[in-house]
Amino acid sequence: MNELISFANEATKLLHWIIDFVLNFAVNLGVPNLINAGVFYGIGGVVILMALGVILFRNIVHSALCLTGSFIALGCLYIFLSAEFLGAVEIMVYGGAVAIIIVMGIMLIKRDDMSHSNPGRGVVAHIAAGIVSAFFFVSMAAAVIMSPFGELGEYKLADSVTGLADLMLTKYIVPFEVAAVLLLMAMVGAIIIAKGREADEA
Amino acid sequence: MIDLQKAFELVVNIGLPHCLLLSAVLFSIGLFGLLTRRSIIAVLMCVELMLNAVNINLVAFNRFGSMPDHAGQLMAIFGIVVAAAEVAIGMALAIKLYRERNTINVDELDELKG
Amino acid sequence: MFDFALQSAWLIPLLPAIAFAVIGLGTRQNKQLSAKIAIAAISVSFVLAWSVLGAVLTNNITVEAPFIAKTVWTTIGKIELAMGMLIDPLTVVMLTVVTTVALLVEIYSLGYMAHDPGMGRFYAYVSLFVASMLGLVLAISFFQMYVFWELVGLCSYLLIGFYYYKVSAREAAKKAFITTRIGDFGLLLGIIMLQIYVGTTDFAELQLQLPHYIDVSGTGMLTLIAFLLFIGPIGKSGQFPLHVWLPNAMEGPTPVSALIHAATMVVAGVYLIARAFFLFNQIPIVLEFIAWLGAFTAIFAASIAITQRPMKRILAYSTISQLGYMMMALGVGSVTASMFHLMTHAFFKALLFLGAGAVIEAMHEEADIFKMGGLKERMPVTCKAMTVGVLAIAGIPPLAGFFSKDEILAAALEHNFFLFLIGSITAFMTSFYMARLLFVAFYGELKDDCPAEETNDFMRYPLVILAGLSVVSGIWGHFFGFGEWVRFGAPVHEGINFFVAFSSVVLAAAAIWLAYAIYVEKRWSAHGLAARWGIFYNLSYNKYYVDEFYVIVRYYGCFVVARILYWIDLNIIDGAINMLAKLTGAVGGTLNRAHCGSVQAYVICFYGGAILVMGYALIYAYKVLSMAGGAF
Amino acid sequence: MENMHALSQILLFPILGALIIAMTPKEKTDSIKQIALGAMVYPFIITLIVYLKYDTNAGGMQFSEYIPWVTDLGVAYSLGVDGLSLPMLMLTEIIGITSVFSSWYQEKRTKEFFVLLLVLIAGVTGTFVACDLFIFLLCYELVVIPIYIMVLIWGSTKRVPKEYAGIKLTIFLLMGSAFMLVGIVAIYLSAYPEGMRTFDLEKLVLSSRLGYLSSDFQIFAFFLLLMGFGSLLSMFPFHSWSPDGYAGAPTAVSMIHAGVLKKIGGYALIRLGLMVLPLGAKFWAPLIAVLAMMNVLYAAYIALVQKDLKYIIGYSSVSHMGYVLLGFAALNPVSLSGAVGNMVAHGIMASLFFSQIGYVYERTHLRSVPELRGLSHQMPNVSLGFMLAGFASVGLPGLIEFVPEYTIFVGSFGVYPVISVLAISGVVFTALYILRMLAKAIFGPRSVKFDKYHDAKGFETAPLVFLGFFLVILGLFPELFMGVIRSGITPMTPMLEKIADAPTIVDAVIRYVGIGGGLW
Repeated sequence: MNELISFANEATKLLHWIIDFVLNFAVNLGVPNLINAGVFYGIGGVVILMALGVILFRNIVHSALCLTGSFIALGCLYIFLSAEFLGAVEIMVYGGAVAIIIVMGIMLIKRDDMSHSNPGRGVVAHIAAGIVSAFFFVSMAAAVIMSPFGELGEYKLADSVTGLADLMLTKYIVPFEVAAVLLLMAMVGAIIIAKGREADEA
Repeated sequence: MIDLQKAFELVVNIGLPHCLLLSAVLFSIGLFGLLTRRSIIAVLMCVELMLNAVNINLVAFNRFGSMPDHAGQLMAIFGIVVAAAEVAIGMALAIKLYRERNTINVDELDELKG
Repeated sequence: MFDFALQSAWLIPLLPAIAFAVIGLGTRQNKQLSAKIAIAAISVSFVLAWSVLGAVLTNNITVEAPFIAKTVWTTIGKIELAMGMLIDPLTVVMLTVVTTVALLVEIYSLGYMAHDPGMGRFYAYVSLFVASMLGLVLAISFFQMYVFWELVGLCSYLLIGFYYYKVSAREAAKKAFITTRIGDFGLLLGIIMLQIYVGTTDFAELQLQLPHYIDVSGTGMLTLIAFLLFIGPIGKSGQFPLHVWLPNAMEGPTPVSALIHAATMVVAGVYLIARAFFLFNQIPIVLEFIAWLGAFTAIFAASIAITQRPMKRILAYSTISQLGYMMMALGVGSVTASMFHLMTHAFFKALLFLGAGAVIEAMHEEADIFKMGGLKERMPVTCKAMTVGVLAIAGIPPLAGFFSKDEILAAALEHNFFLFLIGSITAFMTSFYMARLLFVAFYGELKDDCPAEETNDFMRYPLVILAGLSVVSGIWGHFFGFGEWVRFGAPVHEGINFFVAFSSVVLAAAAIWLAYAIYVEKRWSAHGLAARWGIFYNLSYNKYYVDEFYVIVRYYGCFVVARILYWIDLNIIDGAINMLAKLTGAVGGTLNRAHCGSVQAYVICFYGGAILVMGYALIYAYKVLSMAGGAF
Repeated sequence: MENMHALSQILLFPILGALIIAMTPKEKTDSIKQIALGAMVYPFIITLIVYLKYDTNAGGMQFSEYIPWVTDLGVAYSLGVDGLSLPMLMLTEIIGITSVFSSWYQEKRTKEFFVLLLVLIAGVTGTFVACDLFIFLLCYELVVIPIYIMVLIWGSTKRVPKEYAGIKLTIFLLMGSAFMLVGIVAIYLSAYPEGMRTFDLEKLVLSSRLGYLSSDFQIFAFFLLLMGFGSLLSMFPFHSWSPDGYAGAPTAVSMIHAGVLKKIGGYALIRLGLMVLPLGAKFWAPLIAVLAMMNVLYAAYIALVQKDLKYIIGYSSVSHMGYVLLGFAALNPVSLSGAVGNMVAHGIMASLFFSQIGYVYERTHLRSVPELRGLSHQMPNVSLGFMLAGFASVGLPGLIEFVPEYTIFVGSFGVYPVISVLAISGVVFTALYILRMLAKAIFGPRSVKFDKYHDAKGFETAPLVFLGFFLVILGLFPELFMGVIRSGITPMTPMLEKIADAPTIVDAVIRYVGIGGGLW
């Protein structure tokens, strides 16, 4: 029995050593970074692909679907960037509410053939748009690359819900209230605009 | 010669520039769509993409920035709020437009013509 | 009483002014009440004016020691513009003449205007006129004189245009105002220059400072000033060439012609020069000019009067001629003669005008003397009064005109024989045309359809009173020392110059006989004479075409130039501005095409701009960073 | 009164009235008019009290109010009146209240009309009471918008369409403000170093007095101001907006524009141009004098062949502004007080003219002199108005215009004899066109076609009674306004004496052409 126990201990030690060794090996090889990178590039790839889908699909329902996917992927990205609450908000508000609004809008407007419901403009417009957006991307990228961000500290942030709540209800209470009023006004405005004139209903 | 090790590290060590570049790509895609789509709903969706690109920046700066609080995320939340309001109004306008003019194509709306 | 009147002399112009305000604001609809208010005011002024005369006589106020009271009206910079009253014998003569004639005219108007719906308005205007005229008379400075000078011009305008619904009256009023305005322009300029170069326009101060000024600066500028000052009287007193308004001014009601355009306002120019004689006296060349212009005007107007037919126009040219006489008297240096003639002329010319008014009213607005005739039988009192007036103006002794005209002629003879000659010829012509008027209108045959009847009491009694004044004022003046009292310089009591007296009486008698021979006895045919002297007759009958000349000047000098300027304004100045506007519009139109209305095109432009800005910022940042030691 | 914020009340009460009217239902036109009248009567009474309480012996800024606003830029809500601005303020209130009277029968869009009118009056008031250039500019810009809208909606189309008139008026106003803005900003930047900069007028004057503003700068900046304010004052050759604009504008706008708004140009030339930039003013003075003479004669000539009543008065006002400019150009206390006095006089006179023209036009829809004949038969009261204003315009003693005109002549003759003589000859031309107008439109035979129109009665005579009262009273007792003006001008005497020998454009030209003193 004692032997068994000591074997177990030994085995455990060995296991620990193996684990330690593997972990050390992985850390030395930079595996956490690799995982990080894998997650980031995976999520980023999804975001970009979905975004491309939004602008390339001919069927607007597909576009809307891609948009939703892009939002959800973005939510994941936020969680990856340790903004868990924001990620949840993103998925709920964008992936849920906004997507639904858009889909409802599509439903209210397009009832016939959906296959060409998302037409593009002419070739000239595509070329011009391509040039402008490419240049814009280049200039932004150049700005990012040129900027000497240096060694930025990584802080161990408090729990993001608590932190946000603290800020929102203390320092940024006024913008918060304003945002609330804005939402209310947008709601009222949307209803009034979409409702149309009295005469239309009568 | 390119220092392969350094290049590998640059690619693998995810940091602020990566997020910013992702944001730039997303923004540019949104911009391209904004300029080429004819349907007002698609245009609206592209605007949403651009807004989200901005939000990525905010969150990334908050994550990798030098201030140990959540102000960046908060700004992103406000951005989301505004975007939500915007999309609601935008959709309402699109529906209204469709009722009035029976079209939602942007290139047929040229009231701004001087 | 006298002292009170002297201290309260300011009431003399103020009372008619108050009457004007009361009538104008309140009672102008009520004819009788308005007339009563006006007459009451002028009566009190009349009494006060004569009391002031008494005060001047008793208080030993002379030309050298006038009574002055003044108050500051307003101040501009350091210059005090004062209003006040300067009372000396000169003022008193004018005060009494103006108030007397005005009172008589206002009483006369009770009858003359009785059937006119605008009677209230008439009395308001006349009151305003009397107030302004008295203010002018009392003036202590050129400035005050100018103020009231303009106001009497306004009243003249209003009263000439009293029958504003008549186009001729309206045009005559306009002409009067603008013609005198040209004179006023010169006067104003003179006053301003006096203010600037001498430093004051106050008569008393000027009198003190002028010798000093001349010592320092010489008379060069003063000559110019005196000329400019004289332009005012040229306009107001109807001297050639600005006399054209006076005959047209007869469009107003006849009492107005008597009061304003014969007795008082038109002599304001004479009064101004007499008042400022200390200034003109310093500059002989201007005096010479005044004398010759006066003489020319006198003979010029008399030669026109000979051929005119409307009664009032004859009298108007006669007025111009007599004013020329007064100017000539001033020019030869005799303030006494001038003022004396001014006074007597006021009486007999007012008489003549009022008589003419009575006649014209009786003839139902028929003014042509050749359509009258034999009125002696229908209007005996008027006829007698008119005869007195005619004899007075002709200079038949012992009526007023004899003394005053002789004094002028004597002064002229002393100065220059040619002036005397012109004066004598004018006297001859005056006698002739006045006798012509009298003989044609009152003697001769009575026309069958003549509607004339004797006038009513209101109109008759002023005529009688004025006739009386025309008889006695000359004798008074001559024998009670007018010359010692109203004078410039040392007092001289001029006796009658028998050569002058004899020649003028002979000339007057000859002229009257000539008129009698032509128009009563018909020894020569008037038409035959006119035909034989065709050129002269036409020149005279058409007033030497001066009016036509002015029409041309006005048309080409004003309206044609004005049209050209208006064209320039519309097409060049405004055109340049419109061109600028069009250019802007064209540029805008070109740029406008960029606004194709597509939102997406706008977005492209927007981002294109953003890229440019970012590109610039990046390049700038790159430079900064590379200086700081490497971008990457 | 000092601490009762009298000037703020005067400035803000019309705006309050406008707000109340904006909240009144538009059907209640009677209440709207009464509110508008109330909103003008109260400030009028306060202004009257201020005018009477102003201490002319002390002079200077009184009734001052000072509240810092944007301290970084040196902007303050600073109000005050002195001998220059007080008569202009009084004029504004007189004309403001009269313009309400003469718009009493405005039936088209009554509510909007009175809102805009009150805003307009408040803006004009503000320019005169402001002691801070920023407030001055703000109020000036406040004026432009109502004018444009009012011409477009309530204007009338005669020789030129009202749209053209409106845009012309507005463009010139804006052009003025553009030049003015550049000039004011230049002064603002040069007067003090950064950190001490201020828009406060008195401090700017102080800076100029201390010599912080160089002669060259003053010449440049004054030129900008001259372009701006000159075109506002309808200085030749920037005058062509004035007749067209007045002809297109509704009565009240013509009254306010000709009566007071135009005077902002003259007022600001003295207040800002002369007091802050004396050397610049001296430099350009001969040029201004020549242009002023052109104004007087050229406009008087053109008025001679006009047919439309409003055009006659439009050109007449251009002509009278020539006297103001001449008074300014002579740069001595006498002529300057004459210039200010003439602005007051012309304001009252021109608005009386326009109110009477407005009445006639409202009834007969005619403004052309050949078509209007013998109006005095049917409208004696209106004719009285025309005659009063006309004779004031001619410069008749006893009416308001005479003393200022005489003052200007006395002041300017010594400085520019030849130009003055030419300008004085304007009195003859003025008489010509005014009497021509009176003779044709007012006098003459009765024309039956006007029998159906009645004369101004009761309330309709309010403008005539009101303006006529001031026309006569200020004419008979000129000390009432000339005294106040004198108290504003007298403090400038040392400054004027100091610049008396400063170089002018004539000297500059002589130097440039190279003709030495020997030849001259």
